[in-house]
Amino acid sequence: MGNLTSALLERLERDFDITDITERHERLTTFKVTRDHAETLIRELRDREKYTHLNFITCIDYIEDGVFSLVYMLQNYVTHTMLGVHVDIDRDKAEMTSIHTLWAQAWTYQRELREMYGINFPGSPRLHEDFMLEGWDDMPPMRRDFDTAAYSTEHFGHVDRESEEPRQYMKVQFYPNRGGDEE
Amino acid sequence: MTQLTGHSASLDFSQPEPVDMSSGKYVKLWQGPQHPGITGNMSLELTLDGDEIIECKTHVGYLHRAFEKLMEGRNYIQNFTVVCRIAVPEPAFNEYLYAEGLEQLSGIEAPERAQWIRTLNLEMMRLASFMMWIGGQSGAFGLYTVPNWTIAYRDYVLDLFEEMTGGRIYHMYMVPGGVRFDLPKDFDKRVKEVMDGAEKLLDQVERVMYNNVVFKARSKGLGIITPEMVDPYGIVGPNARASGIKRDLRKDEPYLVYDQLDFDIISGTGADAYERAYLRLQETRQCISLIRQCMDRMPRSGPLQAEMPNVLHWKIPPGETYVKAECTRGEYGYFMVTDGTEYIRRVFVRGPSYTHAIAVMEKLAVGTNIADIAGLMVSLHTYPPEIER
Amino acid sequence: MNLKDLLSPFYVWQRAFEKPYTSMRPIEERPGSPSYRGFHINVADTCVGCGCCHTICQNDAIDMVPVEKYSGNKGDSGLRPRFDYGRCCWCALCVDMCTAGSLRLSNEYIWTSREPADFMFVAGVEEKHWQDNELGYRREKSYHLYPPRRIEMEMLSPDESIEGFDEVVKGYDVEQAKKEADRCIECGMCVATCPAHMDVPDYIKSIRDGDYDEGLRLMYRTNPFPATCGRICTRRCESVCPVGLQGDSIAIRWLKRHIVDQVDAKDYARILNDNIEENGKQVAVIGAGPGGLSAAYYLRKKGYEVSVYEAQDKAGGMLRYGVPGYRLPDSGLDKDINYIVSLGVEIRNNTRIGTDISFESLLNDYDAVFLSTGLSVPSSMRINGEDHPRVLSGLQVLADAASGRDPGIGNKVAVIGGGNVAMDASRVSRRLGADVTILYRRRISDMPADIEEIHEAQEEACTIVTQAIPVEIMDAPDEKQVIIKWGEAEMVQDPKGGRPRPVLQEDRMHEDTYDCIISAIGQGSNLDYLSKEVQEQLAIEWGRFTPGEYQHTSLEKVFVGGDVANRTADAISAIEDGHHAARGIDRFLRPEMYTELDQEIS
Amino acid sequence: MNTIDEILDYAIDQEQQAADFYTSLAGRAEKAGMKEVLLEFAEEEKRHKERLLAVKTGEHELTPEQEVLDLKISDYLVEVDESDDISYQDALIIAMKRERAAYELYSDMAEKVPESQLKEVLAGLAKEEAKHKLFFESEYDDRVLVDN
Repeated sequence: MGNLTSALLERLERDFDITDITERHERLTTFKVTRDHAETLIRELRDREKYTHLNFITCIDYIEDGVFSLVYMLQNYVTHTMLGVHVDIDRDKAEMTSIHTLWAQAWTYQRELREMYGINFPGSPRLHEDFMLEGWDDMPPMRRDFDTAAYSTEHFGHVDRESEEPRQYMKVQFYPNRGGDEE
Repeated sequence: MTQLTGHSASLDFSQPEPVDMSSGKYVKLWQGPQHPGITGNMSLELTLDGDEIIECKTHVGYLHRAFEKLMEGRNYIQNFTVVCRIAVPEPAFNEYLYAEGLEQLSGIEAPERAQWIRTLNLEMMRLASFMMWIGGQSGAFGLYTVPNWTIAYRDYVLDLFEEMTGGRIYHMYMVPGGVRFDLPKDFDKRVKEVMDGAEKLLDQVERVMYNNVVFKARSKGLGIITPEMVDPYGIVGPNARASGIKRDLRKDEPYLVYDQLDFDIISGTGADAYERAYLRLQETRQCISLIRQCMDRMPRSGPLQAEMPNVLHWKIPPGETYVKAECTRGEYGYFMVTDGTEYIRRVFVRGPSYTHAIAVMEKLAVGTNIADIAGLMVSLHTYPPEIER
Repeated sequence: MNLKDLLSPFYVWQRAFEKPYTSMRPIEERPGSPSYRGFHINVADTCVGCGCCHTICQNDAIDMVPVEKYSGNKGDSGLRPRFDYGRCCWCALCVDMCTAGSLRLSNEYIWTSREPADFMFVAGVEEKHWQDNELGYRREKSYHLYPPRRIEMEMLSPDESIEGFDEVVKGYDVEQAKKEADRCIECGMCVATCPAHMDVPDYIKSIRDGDYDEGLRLMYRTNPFPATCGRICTRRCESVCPVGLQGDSIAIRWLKRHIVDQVDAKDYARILNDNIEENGKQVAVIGAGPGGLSAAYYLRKKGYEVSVYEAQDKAGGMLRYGVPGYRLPDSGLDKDINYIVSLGVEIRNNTRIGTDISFESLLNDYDAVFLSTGLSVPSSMRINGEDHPRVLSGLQVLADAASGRDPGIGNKVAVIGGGNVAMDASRVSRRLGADVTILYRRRISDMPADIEEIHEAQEEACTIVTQAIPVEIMDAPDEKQVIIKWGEAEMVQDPKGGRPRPVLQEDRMHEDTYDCIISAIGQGSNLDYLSKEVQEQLAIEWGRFTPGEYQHTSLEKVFVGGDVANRTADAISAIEDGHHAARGIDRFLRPEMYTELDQEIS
Repeated sequence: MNTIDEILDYAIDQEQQAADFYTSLAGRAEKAGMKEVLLEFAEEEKRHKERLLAVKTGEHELTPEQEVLDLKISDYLVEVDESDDISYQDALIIAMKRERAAYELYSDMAEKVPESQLKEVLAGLAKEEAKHKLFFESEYDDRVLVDN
């Protein structure tokens, strides 16, 4: 972690209560910030700290914790370092401040996140237009609890092919009444 | 030219006011999804005032195969065979980044010779991809001879891939931990042959395409990307470099063995379609030089794979990384999250076309003549599959 | 606009007469590159049907299907992969994963058929036009999807080991065991080959997961002697492990031992949680070897009151008196036996049937009787002078060593035989300070002893003289010594086939003097405790029982097992015999419990 | 015993005697499974007899030139008793030794007579007995000398 970044992180810790600061590799550090502080923090990184490039916005579904962890990846072209800003939002009330005024492509990411995870970004342009999916009426498919195999079987049927597992097959063939299954 | 673009208050990202279609003044025209002028299956919803485009909306979804979701249900080695399919014209970058990401997350390091071979592979991929792009750009402006040359010549590069990896398009070669097998016998001779021919071909292409009065007339002044637009729109790669922004991950954040190769970042000044096209021609030549350097400088022998665990129950400790590489279109990246199981928790694939083909395209199309829309599209070098994943 | 720009496009005409890029099929052939990933080739005779290709296939394009030609059991599942070219993506992970090295891809890439079903085929079984292609993708030798080499086991050096009876094998530590367990591909071929059908892949997984409690539970499902088998099992499982086909098989035996090593004996009761519901019936077991105690354990679990009759003063049979402590220390054996005893199995030591109690009285007093009296009588060479006092039996030497008695072997010993008893007797003699020469009538490759035993005997400086046939034993000038006369043998091919036979060369005879000769050429049963009438009712062949289904004999109450009732004569077979007899006895004594089950099966 | 027929009759009688010997031993055998073994030996001897009968009628020819493998197992084994509790090992030793004795008898006789058809027959009979010996010695090698 360069000196520049660690000084910056210290300041962010002080001003924005960022937590979980983790160096992922020599050019990438990630941390967590609360939902309320996120937009201000990102704006400040962009305008004052030269994290001028938005690599992407994405989301990780931590279904077991009931949160979506949004990730804003910001790039500094002077120091050639990146900051991964994590914002945990409630999975049940999935809503986040839109940053479409900060970068021109931000709304596209937000539109995708609305479609794939069902996250709302109030004010984000064309948020409810279909993006990749046309006429999708099921659960947002990138959520962890969406089962692709079950969906496929239900909608497109199942090809009935048979395959044997060697272990089970050999038991039936060679020693049906032995082994440990009986008890 | 300024290096830093920064954000200026004058840029307005707001969406245009809806057009009043009932006025009868305007025409709606769909370009694509199967339009030959478009590289791949996507479509542009164009609103025309006469032959001038006043509004453009990008529609994708024709190629969505849910790779990111599929990968969450397959184990690490199985995904290795999936990732290459995310970008058909440039599968190798996916292979490399997926392998590199896993190696970082699990603390494995690919051996040196494997790193050299990977670099060679990526540069060959760049060459093949640029060859195809040159054909596309030329064809989009109505010059149909050049595509016949370059797309056919690309097949010679694919022949090299076939020998090197066992596959022409989906190489499935850069396995996590290294590369799958060694370069074939006398591979250097065949590489040299193909590179010599490619150089000759590029000279011919320059002569008939770049010096062509029609091409010049149609591409100059088209789709100008100002340096001020670069960061606010997330523009990367040749599209940014043609505006004078000297950024190249191979140089700025060197990966593999790029720090051992001699090359300079190429940048332009014109910022229009011609400039971008010319820059890509130069980069194609640079690419040939890099391939030659790789062949000359790589160690003659050495291990090709790191010691790996049994892939059937390979678990990677919880972690997160973002790895990126400079593909033909700029920053291509894999954001990967592991959670200690045998399956990846999340993969996010960042392709440059995600911004180039949507936010940037929608902006640049406005005010353009309908006849130039295909040329503009190709000059941004967009690959729809990487938008949709 | 300049004139050059206007003219330059016309340059294209220059290329009009160049050779075209395209090739003229079908006049010109264009074969795939030498490492091209084309259509599949499987050498079906080499393939063992382990199913790894099926497991690794991310497209679900490979099914394992029975192929009639391959019905074998020994390391062959009888299944072969069927490829579905509607799903295959030619990634060749199946090739990389193939344990047998039978699978590869050809460089053929053109194939048409009108029949969609043709594109689902069993490679190597159904004829395809590319199956003799030499070119195409193969896994590079240095590239592996699983580590092919075994984690080395730390052992005492030969110099250290002959100093005493300390265990030679040190056992894996947790990290080593995890690494070794990681190599398992979970095909389950070992389960079929293991006489007891232990759940090998499952308990190996428990090592990877660090869940030793689960590992112990899994082992006890089929084997109440894990500490013992973890040390001295003949491990037929390892001989069929597909990982061994192009590398070292998984060290299944050492992994089994590792689990036991990790669990404290006092935690067994909590982990195994064997709740016993008494059923009021009583079973007698004759012989407290692995077979008898295995039967006792599984019967006890089913609620039987079990009494085990043992002629020796300690339980364990051959495991205690025949296997030396440097291979199986008493602590390991006792860990197994103590748990069985803790469940309420009664062992009556020093009680010989036929002498102390009659067999008939057991038949009267118990609801069923299980015989597993083993092979305890050393075979005789039947050569002149064999009754010389300086000729000892291998079994006796081992039993003396196990009981802490001095077998009195002297300093220069000849051991006759090539089985495990011979190796054990030799290595015990080394530990007692003697120079050892092993005389064996055939070649080392013919020796029935475990190959590791042979190597360790050699490392411990036992001299092995092969193709040596003893013909006579004579008095030596010193009465504490003995002379053996032996002749060299030539191996001659048997005209009827089979293994080559040694033929004595009478012109090449030798006479050597030793302090003693240890005869270890095999052992037979002692069935004297059974009356002639009983013997006649039990099916006996070559001195061994030939039991029917569930180890049952034609005597209603009598079940048999162990070395005296099988041809394999190893601990794990005896354990399975005991387990199976327990099933049989339960079916015999409580048939009402099984009627429904059997109906379900049929 | 001067004619070929006489010799053959003698040999046939010897085989019958052997069969009778094993049958009677089987009647007395105490050890489990030995009755079956000895009866099997008796059957084997009867098969030998059948072959010689076939030789006599000319349906089968003796092969005096044939090389027969001699494992020399029985040569160095001790004599054993024909006791009632005979073991399998001892039964095989008795069988091997009987065949060996017969082989030596015919060989000696063949040496003593001058070149003639009779000599041929005696040599042929010796080879027959050598084959019988090999049969039992192979059995001993496989079944008894397992660990040796």
